Amino acid sequence: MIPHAIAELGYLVASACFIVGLKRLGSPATAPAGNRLSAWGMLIAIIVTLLDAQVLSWSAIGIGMVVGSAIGLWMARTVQMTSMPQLVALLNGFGGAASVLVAGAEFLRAELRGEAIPVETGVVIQLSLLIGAVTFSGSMIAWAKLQEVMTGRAITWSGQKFMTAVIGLGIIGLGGWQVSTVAPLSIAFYLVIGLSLLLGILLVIPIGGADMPVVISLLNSYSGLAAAMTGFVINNHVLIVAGALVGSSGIILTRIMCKAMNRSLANVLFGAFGQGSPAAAGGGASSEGLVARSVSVEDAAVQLAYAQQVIIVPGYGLAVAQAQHAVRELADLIEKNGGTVRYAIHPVAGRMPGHMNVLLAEANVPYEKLVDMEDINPAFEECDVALVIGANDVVNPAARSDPSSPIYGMPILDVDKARSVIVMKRGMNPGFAGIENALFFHPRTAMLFGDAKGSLNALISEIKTL
Amino acid sequence: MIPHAIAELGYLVASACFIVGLKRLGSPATAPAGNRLSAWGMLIAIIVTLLDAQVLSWSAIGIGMVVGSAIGLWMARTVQMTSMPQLVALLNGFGGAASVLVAGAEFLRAELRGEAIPVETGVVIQLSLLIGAVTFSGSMIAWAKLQEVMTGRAITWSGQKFMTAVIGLGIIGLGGWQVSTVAPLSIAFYLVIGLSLLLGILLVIPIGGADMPVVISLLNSYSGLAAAMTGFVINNHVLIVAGALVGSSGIILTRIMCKAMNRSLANVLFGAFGQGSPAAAGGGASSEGLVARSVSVEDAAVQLAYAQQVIIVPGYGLAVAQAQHAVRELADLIEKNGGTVRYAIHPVAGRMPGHMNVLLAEANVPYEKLVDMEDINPAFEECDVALVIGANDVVNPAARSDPSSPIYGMPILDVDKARSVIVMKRGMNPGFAGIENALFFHPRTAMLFGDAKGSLNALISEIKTL
Amino acid sequence: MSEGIIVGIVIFTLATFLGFELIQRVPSTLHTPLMSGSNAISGITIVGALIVAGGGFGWISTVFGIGAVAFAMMNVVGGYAVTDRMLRMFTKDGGAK
Amino acid sequence: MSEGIIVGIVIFTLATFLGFELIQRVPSTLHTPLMSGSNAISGITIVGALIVAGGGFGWISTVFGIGAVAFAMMNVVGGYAVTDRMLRMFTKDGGAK
Amino acid sequence: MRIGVLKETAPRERRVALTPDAARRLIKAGSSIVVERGAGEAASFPDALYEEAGCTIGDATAAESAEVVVAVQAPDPARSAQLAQSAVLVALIGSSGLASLDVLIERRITVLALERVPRITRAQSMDVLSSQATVAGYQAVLMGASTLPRFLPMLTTAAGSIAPAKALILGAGVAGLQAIATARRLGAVVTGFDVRPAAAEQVASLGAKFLAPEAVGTDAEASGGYARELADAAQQKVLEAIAGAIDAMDLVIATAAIPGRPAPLLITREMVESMRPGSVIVDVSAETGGNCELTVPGETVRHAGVAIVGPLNLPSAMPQHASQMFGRNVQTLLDHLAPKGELTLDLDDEITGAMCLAHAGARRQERGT
Amino acid sequence: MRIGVLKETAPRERRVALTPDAARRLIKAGSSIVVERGAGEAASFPDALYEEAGCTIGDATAAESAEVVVAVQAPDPARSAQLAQSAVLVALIGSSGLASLDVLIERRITVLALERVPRITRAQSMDVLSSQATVAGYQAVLMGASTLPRFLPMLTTAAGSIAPAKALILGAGVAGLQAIATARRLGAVVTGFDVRPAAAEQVASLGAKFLAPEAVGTDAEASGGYARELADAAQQKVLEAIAGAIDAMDLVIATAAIPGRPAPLLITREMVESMRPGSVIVDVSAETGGNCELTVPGETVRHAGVAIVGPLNLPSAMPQHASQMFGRNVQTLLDHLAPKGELTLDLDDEITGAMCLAHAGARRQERGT
Ligand SMILES: NC(=O)c1ccc[n+]([C@@H]2O[C@H](COP(=O)([O-])OP(=O)(O)OC[C@H]3O[C@@H](n4cnc5c(N)ncnc54)[C@H](OP(=O)(O)O)[C@@H]3O)[C@@H](O)[C@H]2O)c1
Ligand SMILES: NC(=O)c1ccc[n+]([C@@H]2O[C@H](COP(=O)([O-])OP(=O)(O)OC[C@H]3O[C@@H](n4cnc5c(N)ncnc54)[C@H](OP(=O)(O)O)[C@@H]3O)[C@@H](O)[C@H]2O)c1
Ligand SMILES: NC(=O)c1ccc[n+]([C@@H]2O[C@H](COP(=O)([O-])OP(=O)(O)OC[C@H]3O[C@@H](n4cnc5c(N)ncnc54)[C@H](O)[C@@H]3O)[C@@H](O)[C@H]2O)c1
Ligand SMILES: NC(=O)c1ccc[n+]([C@@H]2O[C@H](COP(=O)([O-])OP(=O)(O)OC[C@H]3O[C@@H](n4cnc5c(N)ncnc54)[C@H](O)[C@@H]3O)[C@@H](O)[C@H]2O)c1
Repeated sequence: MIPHAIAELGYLVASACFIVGLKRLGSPATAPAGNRLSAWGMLIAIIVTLLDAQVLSWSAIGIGMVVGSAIGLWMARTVQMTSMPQLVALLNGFGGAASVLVAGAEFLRAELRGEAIPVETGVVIQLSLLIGAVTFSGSMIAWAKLQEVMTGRAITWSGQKFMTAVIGLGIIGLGGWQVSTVAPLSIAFYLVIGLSLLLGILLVIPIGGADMPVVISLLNSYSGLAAAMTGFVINNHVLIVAGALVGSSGIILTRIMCKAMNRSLANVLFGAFGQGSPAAAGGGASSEGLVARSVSVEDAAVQLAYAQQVIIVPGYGLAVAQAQHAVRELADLIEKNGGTVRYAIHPVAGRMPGHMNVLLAEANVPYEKLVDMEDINPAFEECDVALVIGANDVVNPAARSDPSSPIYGMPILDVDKARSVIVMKRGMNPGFAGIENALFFHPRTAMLFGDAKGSLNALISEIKTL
Repeated sequence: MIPHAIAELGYLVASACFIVGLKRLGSPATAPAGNRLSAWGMLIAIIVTLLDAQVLSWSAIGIGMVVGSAIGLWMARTVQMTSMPQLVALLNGFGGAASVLVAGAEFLRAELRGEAIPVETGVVIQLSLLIGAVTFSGSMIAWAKLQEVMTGRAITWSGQKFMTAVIGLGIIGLGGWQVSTVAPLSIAFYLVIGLSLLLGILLVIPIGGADMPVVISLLNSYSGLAAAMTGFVINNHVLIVAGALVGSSGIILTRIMCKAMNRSLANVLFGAFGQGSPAAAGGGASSEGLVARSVSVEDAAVQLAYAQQVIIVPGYGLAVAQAQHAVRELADLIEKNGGTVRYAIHPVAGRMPGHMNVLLAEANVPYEKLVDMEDINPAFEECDVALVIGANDVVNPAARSDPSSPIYGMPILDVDKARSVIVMKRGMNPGFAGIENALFFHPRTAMLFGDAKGSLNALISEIKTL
Repeated sequence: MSEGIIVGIVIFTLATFLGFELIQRVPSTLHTPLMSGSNAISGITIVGALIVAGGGFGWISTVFGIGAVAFAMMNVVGGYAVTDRMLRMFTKDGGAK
Repeated sequence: MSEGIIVGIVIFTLATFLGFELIQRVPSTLHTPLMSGSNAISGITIVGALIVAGGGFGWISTVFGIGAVAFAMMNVVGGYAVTDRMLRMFTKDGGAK
Repeated sequence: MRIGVLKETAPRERRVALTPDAARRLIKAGSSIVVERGAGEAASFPDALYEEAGCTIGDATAAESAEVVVAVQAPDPARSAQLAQSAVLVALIGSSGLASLDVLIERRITVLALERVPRITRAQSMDVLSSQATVAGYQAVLMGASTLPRFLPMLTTAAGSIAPAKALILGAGVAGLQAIATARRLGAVVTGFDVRPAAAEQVASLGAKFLAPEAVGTDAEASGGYARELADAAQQKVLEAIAGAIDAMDLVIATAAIPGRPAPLLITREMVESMRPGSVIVDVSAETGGNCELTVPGETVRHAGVAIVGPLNLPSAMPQHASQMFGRNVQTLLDHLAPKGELTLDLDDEITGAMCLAHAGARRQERGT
Repeated sequence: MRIGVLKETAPRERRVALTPDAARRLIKAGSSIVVERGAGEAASFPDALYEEAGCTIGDATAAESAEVVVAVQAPDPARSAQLAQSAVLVALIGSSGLASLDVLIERRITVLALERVPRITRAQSMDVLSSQATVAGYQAVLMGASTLPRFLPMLTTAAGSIAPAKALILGAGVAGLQAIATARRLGAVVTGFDVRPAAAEQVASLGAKFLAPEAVGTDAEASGGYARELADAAQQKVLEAIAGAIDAMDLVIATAAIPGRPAPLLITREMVESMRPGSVIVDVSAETGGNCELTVPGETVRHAGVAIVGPLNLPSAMPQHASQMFGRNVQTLLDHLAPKGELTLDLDDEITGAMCLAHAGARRQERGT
């Protein structure tokens, strides 16, 4: 037992650790340190609690901690990188569960002692039950979808919205009832938990696998709220602070993620109902056939900023946009970030022999960076991003594969072999040869629509802010 | 009288207004709205207080409010733009004074009633007296310096530091004494106030007029702290929140301002002792004779970003740095911001006839932007910024003024007629003709040292962030 | 140490962190307005002043209180007014950007 | 409404604002680590869990408590560990920037 | 297959149909090549290089007797008579080659006219018109620039400022576009002109201005991006447009052409007289009659202080690279004709068919369509 | 003052000493000008333009009898004898002019040699060497490019890829730097070479590589940025440096010169033989003997497949602008000689003094120092 004041200050220190730690997690350089700092904060919080709270049954605590830590550590160690998101979902769910249990325990204690539950306590207990439970079941579904325990596709049925609404109202009603009738009501208690669990499931089920990361981030923010509510229940500041932090920063992160996937939060949450938004379509491109996937400038920027090998494929569009200077600037930027950039010059790119040479020479691109088709083609496999700027026919796989195509037999740049492809065009118009280009529908291809010069400048300023 | 809970929530709303308002103040677009919002917050806080606190003597309050508002409004209305900083200093001082008075009142009340002052209350009272008083007297000095009631130059004398230190210790000692002997001690009380006032004076007096804005911003942050401390004294959260906000954001703002004036906070506060830092020298250039004033990239960037008429004067240095593409990029940026850019080409700029033409043509600068000496010279008067990039002899006023100069009689570009001049060079080396250039010591000239290409790229990314 | 103070410290800490985060990069044209804007906020002492002045804890407190109220009020009213003036003129040209 | 709750609300509000400010723009490579990192923080419920479990307010509470502690602990330990793992692999390549 | 490379006999012809490099590729593909002695001299490809590449150097008859005979320009009737029965001749036939055509038919020789390679993306690597037009466009500007008594680029010097020269490029085909690019490189302010609407964007894509003839209409564009002759009304509009701009020009490069027809007349005497003394017109189309009324093919005439250059066979002014590109075209064509090293003539093939003028003693199609 | 403009008589000389534009400025300043009939013809400045500018067109004698006589090149002795007593002659005297010098002295004529304008920033606007060297450097590259059987720029086409041509510029003076700039404009990969250490930075400032001769030492630089002759050891080093690089070059522009001395020998026969067939050397210094051993002034010789061009009077190949710049130089000089329209010869003046070869019947200084 230590004086409560000290404990409070200890908690304050812990909170500070969380705050600073969370901030640091935001940028690559400081992230690892940040994570460690917040871990320290957690340790402090735990120790303080153990010293402060009058622990009677160490055994209980001991069991819980040992078991929990063991399992947690094991999972963290054994999971392979590819299934990280699932794991996060799982852990997140546990967090929610913990909140439910704590709030529940408080409730039951009151019930056991036949104590009344003051209104405000009642409210926060209901809230932490609700949010905690939703977080738990929701996260479990998310996990199941990613782990492919269940189908990753969006599951919808008529009346789904209605059902959700009803359950929501039910919970509110029961909650209200409990709060008003100050005496503990077990039925209400268990029903609220049950319905909340159901609600969580209903909220996540109709969302497609592609959007799961966003959903998880959202649930993560919920689990923060749950913790904060628990904080109110047991009237403990560190819970409130940490919980609120996670809650709000979680929302922000979710928004950022949505932006990066260029879709609105709304259309993540109700995407399954409001079908056909670009990215949603993109998610299901392969299944739904020929729909080109468009990409946001932000995402393209990140891709390029972290790419090691970039090959730029200029075409007539680059000339039309007169974007030769912009493209050079972008290349310089990428190289400043430690990547290497080369230009793949197709013999007939543009509208006159040597068209691309003239342009790039004008922008002072060193000759040795311009590589002929034969020499660059093998390099596409190793390249992280192939950036196709206003080129079309010269990167049309039909020339290789489709004997019926008018350009069949013409040697082309094997852009489609690259790890990822970004194509800059104004629209889906064909090129000189006037034929469709399968490359644009390739799963690894992302279209960055707009005038090449504009897009390039946008990319440049975006990368500079990273 | 309203229930205290409501009052608390009212305060919370006020705090929220301050937070959002302050954030909005940070960017041009949202600033006016932000300021209004935080004003609303203040109104709410005041009303809540009047409703909550059991007001006995409305008259007292009435007098104070009417008088205060009247004077405040009058000052705000009548002051002319040029003396804004003084006014801010003045108002800031009043804020500090208020804190002192409140804390003082609390102290005196206790004394009057012969109550003991609990340790923690004692501490915070002492703190708000100290900080408040320092803010007050410091701000007054700052005001006096800017208003030129007293000399703006740094006033220093031997033993100044020592004196400051002694007084500081004195205050701490007295404070400690008061706190330890729980009963109120008027001597200590008045002494602390007196010494603190003195301390404030001592801290600001040795600082030069040029640095006053930074000092004011620092004092502003102090006044925030003072308010927060007062909050502790009367145990009121809105004071703590608002005070802390101002306190910390004030520190950040101060740092930003220092950065913009490219000098460290330390060398603002002790600049007068540690003489001769670039900007300090800059401040007194004219008085101390030939010292070129160097400028930070940030400042140059702001200048260019908001300039309407920019004339770029390229010279051999531009060629050596091979910065032709960078300069074009910068010009485009300025024009995107609504400025107009022209290039003044001197007949013998560079090392071969047409040297500049070759360079700029390479960077695709449209011919019509290149203006001959005769045609551009009259335009310098109207131009906001003349950007001299690696040119020297061709902008050397000696050619006009100094018959003894080897280049006397050569027509030159009248850069020195421009409203402001930024010169990019690596150092102070002379040009081809091997002679010193008075332009660099011209009061309106600022030197941006470093390789032209580097500086230009720095400028570009800086302007983009504005 | 009283609960009140501790809570105060917690709140103080959070608000301080918040203050650090709120302001990131400000174009120098905004430095002065921002300064005087936040200065106006620090006029929140008015609350304290009102309580003291209105409390009627004997004449000294009241005198002090009145002074405090007056000073604080100047800070508040003057601060907001002048900031508004600066910003209005600023929005004319800088608003473009 | 009890003072405690009010203070709680004040603190909650401030922390929320802080949370909004803390994270500005994050390269997508950091999205997952950041998510799991903050998720680990939400494991703070462990504090509540410990109090409940240790409090010995009858067996139900204790059982619930143990469960809560276990869950929370998984969240905490697992969360931090896995985040650390992600970040370590990340720093290899992305660290350049 | 056995390939024979002839030494060009036509006056001013300095190119060679196969370069050592191209030859090497063919030999690797399984062909054997006889090169007439000194065939590459003028293009600075001495016989030694051919031998290195694995060719055998022989006299005229050796080359003529090959299974496939390649030349830049069709051999004159006398030489044509020397070719082996039912051999294959690959060369530019053009109008000059027509004289030999009967002889060739009578000897049942398969005649593949290089100028008839279809304008399809696939065939671009065999398109000698494109490659040689590229050379022509570049050379034309150099020729104009060195004839011009002025600088092309802008120059601000102690001896006064030199305004950039204004250049007008008539016809924005392959040659025209290359001319635009080269003139811009040299710093001239370039304006392009063409009747094909598509040309506007192409000219702009090289950073040059486009002079739009009002309402010539899309009918100006024929298949393969070629232009067709204009109705008089349209032609009038074109002339007006040019007249309105040409008087301000220092350098005019005229590349307008219509396949199989005489070059369109775009510059009248009046226009020339409206130009400043010292200006220069380079008429790349001189061979097909020229775009300028005053052009004298093969000569430089001066009229009212304006120099009108009528170059013939411009590519030969740059034989080394002209031949290199020509050779690569021929080589890819031969690869196309003999996929696995053995000649297999498929006259239904889109490319071969289009090129074939005569086969098995029969003339295959009317010229100039 | 009365100014007379002579029609050039020297072979190949197409420039004129004053252009209508320059004349107009002088007349505004209060001078009167007589232009010999047809003086500007060759530079495409017909007499009409001069009349517009306010000059009077006269026959030879009219021009010769003027107070100040300006010409590009010094008149031959016969003509010199026609000049008015104690008149002022402004022209390039050079070595060719020396023949006339005695006649001029004997007629007490003040001779101002344009090539002797001091190399000071102030005098740059009168420095005809600079302005004419600028023209020469530009022309030399055009000449080289059109002689070269290759492209200068890199070109990736359906007919194979063309590697950019490699150009070496010897001597990075005014002409050399201009040549570097022009060659780079055309897309060549350019290397510059000079003995003056300062040149390295100047070459780099044009984006070209610099070929540094190891340890020639700073003594290579004389006053006014001119170079001085080298010691044999240094000369050897220079030759080695060039030999090491030249064999890879397609185009060489040689502009190395030393005032008053024969041009330094930089390219030996062996070096030429080490170059690829088809390469081209343009020896701008041909007039002063040439930088290349095989140069024949005024001719283009071919050796081992390499063409060596030895142009004479390059500026005259671009008479219009060459004259415009020349004229501006002369005009500023005359403004300097006659500040307020009236001639006032001040031989102690830094510029006038340096230029004056003969005055009042006396030869003033030894040449070539
Ligand atoms: N090189 C030669 O000598 C030559 C000569 C004649 C013809 N050709 C033919 O031209 C073609 C060259 O292939 P290529 O891939 O270079 O070009 P392309 O196949 O013609 O495709 C160019 C693409 O650029 C896009 N584009 C146009 N303006 C743009 C702008 N401002 N910003 C962004 N995108 C823009 C267009 O799509 P959107 O409209 O949707 O933006 C178009 O699909 C070949 O078919 C070749 O045979 C070549
Ligand atoms: N145009 C011609 O035909 C010709 C020919 C020969 C001589 N000149 C003479 O050259 C001079 C030309 O005048 P100018 O003003 O153009 O050039 P300048 O007077 O020679 O001055 C150039 C300045 O650029 C600075 N500089 C050099 N490298 C730099 C870099 N990388 N980044 C930033 N600054 C750099 C140098 O100062 P730091 O070292 O301190 O950076 C130097 O003071 C005239 O005197 C003219 O007479 C001209
Ligand atoms: N797809 C391919 O493989 C391929 C290859 C090469 C060229 N092309 C295209 O073919 C087109 C023509 O090529 P080309 O240069 O061989 O054509 P060309 O040499 O036959 O004619 C040159 C130019 O003259 C223009 N012209 C004709 N009459 C005119 C008039 N009255 N006024 C003004 N201009 C006139 C034509 O439009 C053409 O652009 C170009 O668009 C080129 O891009 C396509
Ligand atoms: N300040 C001025 O007013 C002004 C005006 C014009 C030129 N200049 C300077 O004068 C200098 C020379 O001008 P220029 O072109 O009339 O000189 P130039 O014509 O006499 O000589 C041309 C170049 O040949 C070089 N050279 C001499 N011997 C050589 C050798 N053995 N090997 C290689 N190179 C050799 C010289 O260094 C010079 O750069 C240049 O630096 C130029 O910038 C100054």
